[in-house]
Amino acid sequence: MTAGTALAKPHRFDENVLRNLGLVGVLVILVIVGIVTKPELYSDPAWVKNNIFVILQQASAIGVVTVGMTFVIIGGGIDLSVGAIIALAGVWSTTLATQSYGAVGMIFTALVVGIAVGLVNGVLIAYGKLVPFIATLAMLVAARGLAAQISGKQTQVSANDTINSIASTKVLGIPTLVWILAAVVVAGWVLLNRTTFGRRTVAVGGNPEAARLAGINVKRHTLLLYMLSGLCCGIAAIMLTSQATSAQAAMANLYELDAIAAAIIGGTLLSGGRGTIVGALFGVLVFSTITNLFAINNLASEVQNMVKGGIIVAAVLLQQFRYRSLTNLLRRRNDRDNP
Amino acid sequence: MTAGTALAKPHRFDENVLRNLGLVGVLVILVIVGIVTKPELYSDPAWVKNNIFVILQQASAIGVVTVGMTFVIIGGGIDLSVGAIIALAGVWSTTLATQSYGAVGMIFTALVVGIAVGLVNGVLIAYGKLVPFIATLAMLVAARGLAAQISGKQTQVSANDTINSIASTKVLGIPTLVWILAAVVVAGWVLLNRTTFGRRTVAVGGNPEAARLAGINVKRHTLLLYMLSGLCCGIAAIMLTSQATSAQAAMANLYELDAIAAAIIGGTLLSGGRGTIVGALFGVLVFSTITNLFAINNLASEVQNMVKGGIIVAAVLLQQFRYRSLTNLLRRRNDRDNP
Amino acid sequence: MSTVLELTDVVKTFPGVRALDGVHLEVRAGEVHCLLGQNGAGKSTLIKVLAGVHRADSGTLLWQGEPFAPASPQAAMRAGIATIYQELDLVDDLSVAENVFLGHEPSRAGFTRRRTAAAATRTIMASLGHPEIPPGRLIKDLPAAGKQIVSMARALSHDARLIVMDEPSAVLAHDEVGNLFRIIRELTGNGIAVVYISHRLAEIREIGDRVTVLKDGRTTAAGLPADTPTRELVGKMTGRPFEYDFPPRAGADPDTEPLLVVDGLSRAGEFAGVSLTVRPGEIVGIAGLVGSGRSELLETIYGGRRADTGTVTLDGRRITSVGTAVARGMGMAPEERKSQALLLDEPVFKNMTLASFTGFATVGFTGARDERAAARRTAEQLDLRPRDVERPVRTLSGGNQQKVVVGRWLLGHTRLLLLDEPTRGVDVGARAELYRVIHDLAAGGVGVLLVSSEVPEVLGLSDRVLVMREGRVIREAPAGELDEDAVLDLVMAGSLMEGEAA
Amino acid sequence: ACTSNDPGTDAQVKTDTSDNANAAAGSKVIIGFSAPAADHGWIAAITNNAKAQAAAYSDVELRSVAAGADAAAQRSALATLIAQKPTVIVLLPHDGKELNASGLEAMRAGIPVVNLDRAFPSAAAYRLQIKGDNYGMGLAAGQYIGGQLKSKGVSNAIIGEIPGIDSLELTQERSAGFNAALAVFGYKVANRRPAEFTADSGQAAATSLLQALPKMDALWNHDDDQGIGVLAAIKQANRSEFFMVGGAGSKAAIDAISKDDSVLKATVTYSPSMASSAISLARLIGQGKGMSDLVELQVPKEITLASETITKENAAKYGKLGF
Ligand SMILES: Nc1ncnc2c1ncn2[C@@H]1O[C@H](COP(=O)(O)OP(=O)(O)OP(=O)(O)O)[C@@H](O)[C@H]1O
Ligand SMILES: Nc1ncnc2c1ncn2[C@@H]1O[C@H](COP(=O)(O)OP(=O)(O)OP(=O)(O)O)[C@@H](O)[C@H]1O
Ligand SMILES: [Mg+2]
Ligand SMILES: [Mg+2]
Repeated sequence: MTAGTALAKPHRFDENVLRNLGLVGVLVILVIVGIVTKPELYSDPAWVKNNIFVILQQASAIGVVTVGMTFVIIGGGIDLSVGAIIALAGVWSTTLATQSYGAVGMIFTALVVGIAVGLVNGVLIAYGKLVPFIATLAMLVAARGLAAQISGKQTQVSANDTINSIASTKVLGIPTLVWILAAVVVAGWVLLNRTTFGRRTVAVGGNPEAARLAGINVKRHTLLLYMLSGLCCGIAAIMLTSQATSAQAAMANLYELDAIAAAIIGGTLLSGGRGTIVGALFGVLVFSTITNLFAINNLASEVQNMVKGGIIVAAVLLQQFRYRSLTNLLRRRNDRDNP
Repeated sequence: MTAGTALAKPHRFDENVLRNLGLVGVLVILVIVGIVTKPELYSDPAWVKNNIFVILQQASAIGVVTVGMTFVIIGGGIDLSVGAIIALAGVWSTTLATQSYGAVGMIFTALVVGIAVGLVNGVLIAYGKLVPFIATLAMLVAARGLAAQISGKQTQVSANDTINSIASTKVLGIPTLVWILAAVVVAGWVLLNRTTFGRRTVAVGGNPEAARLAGINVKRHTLLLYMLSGLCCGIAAIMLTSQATSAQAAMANLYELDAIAAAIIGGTLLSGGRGTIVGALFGVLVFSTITNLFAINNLASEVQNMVKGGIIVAAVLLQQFRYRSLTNLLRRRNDRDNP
Repeated sequence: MSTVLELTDVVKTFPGVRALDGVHLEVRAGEVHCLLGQNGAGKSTLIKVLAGVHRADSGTLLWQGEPFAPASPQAAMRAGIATIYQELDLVDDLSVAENVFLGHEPSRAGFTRRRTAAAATRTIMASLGHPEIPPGRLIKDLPAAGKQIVSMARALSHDARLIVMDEPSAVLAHDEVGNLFRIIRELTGNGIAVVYISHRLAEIREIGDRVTVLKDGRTTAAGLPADTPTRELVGKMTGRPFEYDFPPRAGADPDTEPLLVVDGLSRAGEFAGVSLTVRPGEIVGIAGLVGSGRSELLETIYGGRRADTGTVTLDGRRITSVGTAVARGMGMAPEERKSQALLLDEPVFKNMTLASFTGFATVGFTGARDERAAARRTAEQLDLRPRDVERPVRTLSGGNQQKVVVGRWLLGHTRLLLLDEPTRGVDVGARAELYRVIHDLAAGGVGVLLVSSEVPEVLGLSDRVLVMREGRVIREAPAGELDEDAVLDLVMAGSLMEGEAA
Repeated sequence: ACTSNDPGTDAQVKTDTSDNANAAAGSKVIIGFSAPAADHGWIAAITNNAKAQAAAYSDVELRSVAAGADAAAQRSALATLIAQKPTVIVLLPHDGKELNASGLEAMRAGIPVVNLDRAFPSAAAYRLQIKGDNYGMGLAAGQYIGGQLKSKGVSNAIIGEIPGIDSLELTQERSAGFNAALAVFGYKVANRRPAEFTADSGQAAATSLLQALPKMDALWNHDDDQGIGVLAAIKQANRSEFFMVGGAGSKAAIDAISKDDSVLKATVTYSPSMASSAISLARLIGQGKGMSDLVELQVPKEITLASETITKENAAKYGKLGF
């Protein structure tokens, strides 16, 4: 060999897989706690099956939002306006005028509103050079205001049976909402890992200067990321409207915090350039499993909150612990192999 | 000059001053709008003087929190738990047991609770290696839960006249709350710009690895930053308790968003390593002046929100515009001087 | 040979700096055209103008005879100009193949064709002599030299007529540089032009055809033959005739008590059983290949990493953390200045006093005036350009940033200085200054532990040399007893000597 | 118990069992109960009242599930509750329209639902609805203020309003009633600054309002809990040229009214005692009994509590209903 040095070290075990394993461990622990505290419920297989669906359905709308949020964060941004976009899209698609166009009109409206708000976010951030935190915070305030204006601060009931049935029907024995979540997660995974768009997202967030030098249009890409997040919010708006058979300006309150937290717990770097869709999904599932556990144990809300804070911390610590100890293990083995 | 013909020294100092000038411009515009829309109020000097005090008093508690937040963000972190810390400190210091120790006991309790919660945040982040976003989000949830538990979800009235009078008295013609804000801002400015603690903060946030290799104890410093933020929350808790003559678990709702937004608008980099206390103060003042303007014009809340979003965006754009155009101006003049 | 690129009177200003002030450059097909100049002379800025990153304020660019003004990196690449930047421009969380093809990914309907990209990457890697770098490995899992190879692979992945290389050898070890030259010869053999930037004159002699010299953003010599005498080249670069050499040194008194004692230091997977001493006033050099664990060793000695076994003592007192190390008078200039040493947005003086500002402070209040004065003196001592201590470090050229890092430890009461690749990216003139500074420090009683991948530098500067291979010290000898070939033999083959070292 | 810190429970429980046939123990009734997480005195009182009233019956078992922070959380809490098949469900929804589907689901499962306070749009979603009268509350406040000002002969009255969370429908109803009553007297609201049902937000809103209206004749604050902050702001601004009406009827407010030492002269009730009544009626529904004073054999379908106006004159009588 002309060059004496071998520049590739033995492969390190995939960090993301370990992180996700850690989250699966957390989920398993939560389920075990459920079984131990409520054996009478868990002894009924029908109840268990139904409970899994309940958890997944609860995770469905926020899960869809989290997929979009994960893209935005990987791309180096943040979107605080997701909850507000859902409210605006939900309210707009349940006005009497929109409802008169039927289910297709309502879905179309929700998606278009979501994408359009994302477009405004993206333009402000990519071309107006506003800090994403500020631009989307301003959008949060403004979009909720507009939603309140449109709805006259009333809860708008959806009279459309097609929309309302999304939340109550099953396809092949699995709730429709769960199918939607699955479709969005799979699409998000493919988009992130198997398309030029996804790979460029990592570059734009991880090293924007390098992305620019490689000829990527960083601004346009940033714009597209916020539109993608807006689209996910539009989808989530329909899902939530269907669940609540109504929409109002205060709906999806604080979804931004939940989505960001789920993405980060799932291993997405808040500073951009790294993240996984599967991890984000697990993050969402951890949250909705915690909620479920509290519900079946009927914890008082204040106790619930205290315990929840503790669980979040424990989950992240556990996840780190697993990762560290496993890599140590692997390293030691490698050392033994190559003394 | 030996190399690269140096023309002018691009001081960072200038940039901050320009940014702050931009915010002053925004404030001036807001006041002018107030004068134009409500000349009858602005024609009364006593009312104007009082209005300035009202704006400053409304900015006081959030301003104190923002000073702490600015330190945390410059140091490379974020503190989502500030509102919750205020609630916990406020509730704890207004329990009947605490109130029995008088004003000193109440103040002492609020400060100790604030610092203690900051300590927990700091330990989790610096030594537990939790992402600040997640650690303080967990703390947000847990601290509000604990506050609800302690208060039995009731509004706790402060029966202490000394505490209650903080908000209603003046010293040398200026409200006590404004003095407190001024003291915290001045102390924060000195701490950031004139002490080794401030230098370490910038280093730790700007490049933690470089700080570590220069012999700075990054972990201990990070811990201290969260304790500082907790201390500011303790002070703010007393200020808010005094204003509302009571405390409850839901108080200081969403203060985290306001404080972060004010810090960022004031020129603090969300990724750490750069920020100014004066800018943060102006950020807070912009927000409370907007609120004041809306109030005297009796804007409906939904319109208010839409306009507020627009003003935030406009303020940041204006600020950037001023900064850019002024530097361009300077550059052009320099070029002319040294052809 | 035909001219492919011709620049006349190119000017580029940044806020406060005229980085290019009338540059002429003429590059022919199939030649290696070297750019020489001191740190901050404008070399990187020039190639960024070529690559479409910056736009020239004025001047003319002719590319294959046509006027040319690339508006974006993509436009330059499309025109056939590929660039290897001085600062690594890779994305940590993308794989090798994804980095190579970033921006021009093989794809079908937006879906990446991973197998095609991997195969193409494997081919390029093989042609670069590194078939062991897997296309699927993440960049963050590669050592610095591996990253440099990927940067090169990226430039080769474009079908370029001109490849610009900005200090590609700075992070490469000796053997890698030979490999790089082999590739450059293959390229030029195919009629591709190469613009090559390096501060190592020996490299320029070996690979270059012609040389253009920049000084203060101006061309002072265009198209000189590569074998122009050193004295003349350095004269064009610095404005004064100037050559450096390693002046003879008295060395430390062998009877003095050692200042630093490292005993049996090990860290799993990095280095094992390292013992060494440094006496006051002694310069100890560590030679070895890239990846032989020298940086980790230095950081562990400095207290920045926890040793698995072994002890480090300074003056008989244990060093357990960076804090104690700095307090007891140790200093370290780490290998990667941007990520490990500098606050890029802070002014020069605050970077220089980063480890000593507490010393300037009274009861916690900083003494900014004293800091500035001290930083100004140090800037003088190191010949920092521009000599402005208020300027954010980000706007300094690479070599000058390195001077700031070294300058940091001239300010405190440093008694033992650990230097990791101190002259990486530093120009000839500044390099001589740094050597002089290191000598002065040693003469003043400071102990120096030096890591460098440039063997002549280690041999020339040090009193005593340790040779490391795969995390172990395989030879220790006074510098006078070793020569360059012997050291290279040791680090590469090494087998003959192994018994001796054990 | 709302605004004082005393630990004793002083829930609004009806324990008078004399000569009431319905009071006699009957068949066992399991009442499932769900109300939003209480971060506010009124909702805390709702939960306390329900628990205390249930405890007063030997034949009632209360299964209370915390409903979390929003409608979605409450939906899933109800799903688990329905699965446990209680006899009756008493439910204070986050939002009637958003939880309509849950009401329907329970009714379909054969569990009668008692909707507390926030109506379901579909009548099939509940067996009994018992609620306060938000519109009537605004109406009462408007009538009191209008009457007072009229009697003082104020023609161009400057009236302020501090509602609670403005995006809630109940806030809209209260304001609508208030405006309608004022219109009768030819008055209108000069400025309106919403708060968030907390004392500190009440203080901030009131400070803004007082600054915007340097002279004022009357003020309606929708909620006595946030009223603590409103009163503090008024004191801090040294203002007393107007009178104030509160809302809901907390103990502290009633005390202040009877002492008559502040601008607070009246409050219009929206009593959490409805939770106690809801438990009593849910028990009757579970046992198939009617209300003894009514001729009908079953509990009626809808009960709306009247909003009463508490003033210095009648404060003593309402003292025990304050929460
Ligand atoms: N983005 C920028 N903003 C301001 N000044 C800059 C910028 N980039 C470069 N400069 C300045 O332009 C001059 C030329 O820098 P350049 O990086 O081209 O030098 P160089 O010859 O490549 O030096 P080195 O050998 O150290 O890499 C320097 O004075 C540098 O400080
Ligand atoms: N955590 C890590 N993950 C992946 N690679 C690592 C890690 N730590 C170190 N390395 C790599 O392992 C190698 C260890 O060698 P080290 O940096 O000590 O070499 P060196 O002898 O100092 O060479 P150089 O001349 O590059 O400084 C480095 O190339 C480094 O990039
Ligand atoms: Mg350069
Ligand atoms: Mg190294």
